Amino acid sequence: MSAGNGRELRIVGFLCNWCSYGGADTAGVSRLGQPTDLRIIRLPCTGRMDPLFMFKALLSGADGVLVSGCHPRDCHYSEGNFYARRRLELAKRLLPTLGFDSGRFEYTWVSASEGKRWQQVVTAFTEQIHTLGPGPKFSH
Amino acid sequence: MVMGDLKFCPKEGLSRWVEELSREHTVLVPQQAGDAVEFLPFAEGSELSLDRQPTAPPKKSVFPQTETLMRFEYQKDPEHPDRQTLQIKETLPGKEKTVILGCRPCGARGFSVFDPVFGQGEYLDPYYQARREHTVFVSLACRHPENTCFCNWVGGGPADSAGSDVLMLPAGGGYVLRPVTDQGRQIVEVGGFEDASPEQQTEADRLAEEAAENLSPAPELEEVPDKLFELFENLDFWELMAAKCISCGACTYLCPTCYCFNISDEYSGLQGKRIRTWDNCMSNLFTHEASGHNPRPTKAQRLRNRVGHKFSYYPKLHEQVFACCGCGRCIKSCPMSVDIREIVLSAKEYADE
Amino acid sequence: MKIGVFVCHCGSNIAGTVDVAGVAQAAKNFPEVAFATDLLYSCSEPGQEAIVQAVQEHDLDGVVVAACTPRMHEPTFRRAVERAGLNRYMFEMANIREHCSWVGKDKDANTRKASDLVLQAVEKLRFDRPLQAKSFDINKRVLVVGGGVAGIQAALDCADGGLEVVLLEKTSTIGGKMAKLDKTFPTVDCSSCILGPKMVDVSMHPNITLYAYAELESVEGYVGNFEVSVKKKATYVDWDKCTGCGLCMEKCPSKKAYDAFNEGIAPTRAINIPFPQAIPKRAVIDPTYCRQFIKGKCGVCAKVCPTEAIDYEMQDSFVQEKVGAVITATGYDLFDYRKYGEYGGGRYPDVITSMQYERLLNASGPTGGHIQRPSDGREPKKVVFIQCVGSRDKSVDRPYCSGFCCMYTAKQTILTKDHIPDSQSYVFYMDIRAPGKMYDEFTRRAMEEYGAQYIRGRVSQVYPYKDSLIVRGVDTLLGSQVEIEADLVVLAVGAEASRGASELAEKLRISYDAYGFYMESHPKLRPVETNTAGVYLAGACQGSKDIPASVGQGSAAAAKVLALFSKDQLESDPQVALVSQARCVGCGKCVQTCPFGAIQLAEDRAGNPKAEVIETVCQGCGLCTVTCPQSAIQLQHFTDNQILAEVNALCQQAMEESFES
Amino acid sequence: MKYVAELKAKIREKLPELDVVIGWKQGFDPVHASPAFMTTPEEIEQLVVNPLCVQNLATYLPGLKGKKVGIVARECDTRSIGELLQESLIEREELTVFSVKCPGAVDLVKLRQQVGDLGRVRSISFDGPRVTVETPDESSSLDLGELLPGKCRVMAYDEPVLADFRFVDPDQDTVCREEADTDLVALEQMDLDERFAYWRGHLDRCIRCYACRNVCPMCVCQDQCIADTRDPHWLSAETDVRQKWMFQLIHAMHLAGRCTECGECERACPMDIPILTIRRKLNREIHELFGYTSGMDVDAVPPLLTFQPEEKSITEREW
Repeated sequence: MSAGNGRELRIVGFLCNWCSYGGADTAGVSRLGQPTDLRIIRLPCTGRMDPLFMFKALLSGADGVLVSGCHPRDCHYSEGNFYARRRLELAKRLLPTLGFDSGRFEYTWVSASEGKRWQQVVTAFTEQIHTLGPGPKFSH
Repeated sequence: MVMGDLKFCPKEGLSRWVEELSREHTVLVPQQAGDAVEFLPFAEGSELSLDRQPTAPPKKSVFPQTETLMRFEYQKDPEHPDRQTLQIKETLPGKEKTVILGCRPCGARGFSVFDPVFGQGEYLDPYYQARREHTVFVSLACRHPENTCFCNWVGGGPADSAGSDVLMLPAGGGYVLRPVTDQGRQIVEVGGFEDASPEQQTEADRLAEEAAENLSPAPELEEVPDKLFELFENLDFWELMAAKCISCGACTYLCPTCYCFNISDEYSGLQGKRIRTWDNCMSNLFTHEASGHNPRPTKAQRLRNRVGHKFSYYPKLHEQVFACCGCGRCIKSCPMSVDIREIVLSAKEYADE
Repeated sequence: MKIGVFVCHCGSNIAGTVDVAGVAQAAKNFPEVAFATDLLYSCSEPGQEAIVQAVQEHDLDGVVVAACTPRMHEPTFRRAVERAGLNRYMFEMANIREHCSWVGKDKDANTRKASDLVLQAVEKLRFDRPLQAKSFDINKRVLVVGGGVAGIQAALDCADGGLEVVLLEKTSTIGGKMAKLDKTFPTVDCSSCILGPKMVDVSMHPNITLYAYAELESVEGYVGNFEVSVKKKATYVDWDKCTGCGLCMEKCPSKKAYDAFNEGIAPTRAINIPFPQAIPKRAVIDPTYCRQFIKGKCGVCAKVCPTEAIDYEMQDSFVQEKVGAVITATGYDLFDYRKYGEYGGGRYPDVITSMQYERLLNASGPTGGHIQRPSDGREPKKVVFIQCVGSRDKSVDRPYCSGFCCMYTAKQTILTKDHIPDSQSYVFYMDIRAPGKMYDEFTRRAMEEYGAQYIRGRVSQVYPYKDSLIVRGVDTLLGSQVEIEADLVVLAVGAEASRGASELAEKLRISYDAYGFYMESHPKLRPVETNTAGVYLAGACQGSKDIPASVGQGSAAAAKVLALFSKDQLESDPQVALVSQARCVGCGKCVQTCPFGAIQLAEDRAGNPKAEVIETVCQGCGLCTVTCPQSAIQLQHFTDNQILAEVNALCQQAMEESFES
Repeated sequence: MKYVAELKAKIREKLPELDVVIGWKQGFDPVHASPAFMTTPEEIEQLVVNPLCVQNLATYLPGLKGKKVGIVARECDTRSIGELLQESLIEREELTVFSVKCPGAVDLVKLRQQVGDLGRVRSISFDGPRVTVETPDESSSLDLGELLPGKCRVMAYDEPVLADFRFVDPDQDTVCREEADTDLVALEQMDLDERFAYWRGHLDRCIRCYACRNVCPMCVCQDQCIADTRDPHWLSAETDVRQKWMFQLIHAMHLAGRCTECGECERACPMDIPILTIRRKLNREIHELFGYTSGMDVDAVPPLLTFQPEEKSITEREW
């Protein structure tokens, strides 16, 4: 079930272990169907999310990057997502200057109990990437 | 020189010649990109930028910044995944001819420093050889030496033909083309040019002489290799010389004679390639050893290597030839205006004291 | 490196929508994979055994299991690879169940995805390194937050087990909600008779330090070594001197203070001991009502106090405690009955909450156990109970069932009949939820023996009529409208998360759900653990619960703490930050951002500043790794190279396209 | 500049207490100035201050930690010094700042566009806003304002961030001024595909010499930069444009909230790649998000090393 037009695009997700990875698990346990484009990389915390991973993925051919962590104030490590929010917001704002649609990258917060929200996020983001189409490529 | 060898290419005939050449060959010509001038493949509509010395020399056409030495792939036996075989694929450069047109004599001369290392003697580098053999240099003699030019220090000159296949000498609103090699002769023939007139030849010679006169006189450098050698342990001297150096690689990567390289393997899944990339003795990592030890931990030691290599170690190994073509790019491209001439002269004077 | 890949069917859970054998076959062609197979249930004993055997037979250096979420079985498989002789960190899991087979419908797409996830795990594993845990000492004291029945039980069990316990209670006495109840279902035994002795045990126990009228200010540290700051709120009475004689309360001229213990059904004095069995039995001045505070003069209590315990100048004070574990037992609060305007709660005095009704029923309550209408003190003859007030109702954002209201309503109808034999109770209900030992029998007794009339349907309106109330509702079984003229209406209010629960959770770094109830580590298998090591849950803070369940959880949490403290040392998680001394430039940015103070600047032998990680303090969040521009500090097991390997694995196709260029 | 004599006198006076004073001297030709490391009175005599003194000398300071260093700095250079101090990369006690009123600066690329090859310039002189350039072929009179580097057009610095001694000519005006960032505006007028092609094209020229990094006063990692390592292996040794682009992003992100927009990266680039634009964009966003300007307050906390539980300027996406 790739969103819409059949062909899968490559979406890389970075999820914190404690909230969003658990939220994605909850969605799974509840059998909340989702598009299959996304592949998830587990991080301990969004504080571990170097925005450069996002740039690296986009420059390596990923079509979209999604980061999800604990809601602000709920970070397992107290402050990781607070730092992440600043770093990621800044990185997102740089994207258009480089020629990437800022919609290719989103960050959000999904708690371990929010399986439904995770389903919504994945579905909406996948649709968004399919609307944007494949990312810019470095064909030679 | 055989009469009839010299042809005249009017200014407006140049691009036709280049177009003609580009049918059969890749022709790299200086073109403006940003404010830099680079050697880029000629394509329809390309504008030649011949007035300025190109920002980068044509080095990479023969000695690319990344040379794939081989490709390899692991092949697994699906029944026994623990058994795998390694397949290696050769990646020698093709035999298509490349013409580099519009480089300066110093840029072509640079390869004469490469040749003893990669193309002569016991160890031959097939990648270098293949490219070198199939590259033709059409050099443009300089009319106006720049403040940074010092080709005359190292045996070159504004109309030096060493390393070139054809020399283009400005004259009479065009160029007198002087083939230097047989390859050069063939290239010139493609243009179907008329013979250069005696007046044109005279003017070309006159302009070349004028240009040579405009260079500041070359100092005597005979003793420099030994003197630099003597200064090897004198770190105070090198610290003084290197104080403003920021250890970047602009000088080496833009140098027509710097040839140091590094070899590394890059993988993706079961495939990989072994690549050779330019290296840079100004970088801390250049001699960083696996143990963590670095015999050249500071920029002073690294600058010492760069100058020493060019003006001492190389000439001692290779018949007193300096590993420098005097193009001056290291000086003008240095963000901090480090001047290799000043260092060489300081070394000479220091030893004199 | 030789990697083994094991792809789990999980019965049909994975195999139903993923070609498991195909994934295993594909894995054979992944770099350094020397063995790959599929397993029916990899977590089962034979499954684990197969992994152990394969490691030994094929001399594997690392294992990838593609199965369920690592949050479930990573520890299981780590133990298995350890049994096989490998370091437990030479293991990666690919989540092809929760993140793949259960959420995608297309088998081909799922299979491709599962394959990618296995490749990703393999590529990460290639950068895994054996990690060794370090041991550290633990402080065998436990903090229990909340002195309701769950907290009391947890505190007593821990204390009986030989642990020192610090018990924190927000109000001036322990006992919680249970202390307010009259009787308990389904035995109808007296609440304070069974709770009272436990409260006394707490006060008498040599291992328990009780801080009542106190709150948790802050928590630092980690499992085994927490440092907590306790805020002792100002009581304006020196509790070391106060004997609880009650003379102050008797003489206090301010008689209109809100009585929280009695749910506001009658006023109390500005200086107050909530009930005679309070533990500790100490007075507290409520400055919002006290004349000394409002008008600046009075001082009656100070004059009459025989021990001169009154101190109007008292300030909040703070105590630091060091503990090794925390049990949160912060209970619940009641739904605000005013949110249903149609029931008239808060507007009509004779519409009251079930807890207010408990206080009317209770012999130690303001009416001495006589049921009297708040409006006129008359004994009600017709009492209407409305259930699910703030339960199972999305319109008030309370979609969950509070679980105990059906039972206490049945109990209250029985007690009503006991108190007023000629009374009649009516219960409007949605469904009867009575799934406990003797529970359903109990609700039947209420109907059959005590004649409570149960009407299946919702109430649409309550309005006053003469000196009574008309309750208009619907009987869905009869399909007709019902109107009952009631003397008293009791709203069975549901449970909601304790006020301030989320703030406490943030201090403890534990998760909570959308309603503020704390998240357990696993809903079935780890019901009293949280995802923060050393923090446990007991009672209704995790979700609405009745007394037996709360007590059970209190004991369970205590058992977890006792098990934790059965060792003298704990092993620290080696997935912590590690500094490359050679690459650190000593800029100190990591020190600045570390939320735990786990990094300090030290000097190397040459006197250069270098970051240094205190391994037992580091929690492994990785914030420092991102902060360090030269990546000199790396979170082990989540290093840059490991995450880059995963990124590259996922982008390999696109990369390979350009690789050929 | 009239104050140069006074400046030299002050440096001579302070030199005995200092290990070295960094300033500028005439470089290898008329249009190039070069950093001068002054340790003797004779070397002080060679000191010059003019619009050709373009190098931000603050870049040398972290490498001289532990020494008593004097530095001649323009107002904008002191912003870099402020940032270095804020990050404890240098010590205030070790530092003596000789702050000079900036005489303006010449962007050599712009000069070349006006007069042709700089290697042929015989002389250059300054008279207020007039610049006279002599080549063997002609003499040109130019307006200094037209030659200013882009960085002098986006922020105005009247006063230094910090100074121990201040040198100003009485009639001297501030040359730099705050105007719209034309480079950025031009870039933002392109559509996304054009911007992608713009960077691909420009960055393809990069020779990975890392002059941009090494000249940057804020690049504190220097020899430990992750661009050069295999552990972590952020970049491969290949010279495809992706590696070059990734490096620029590494540099830019590591400078986020720290870059003082001295423009040295772009000036140093021998291939004329407009890399300062990326850093300016980040700085603009940082200012918008956090109201923060790097280097201006030695006691401030850089925005990416702190946070607010409620970020007023960040509007998170609703799903």
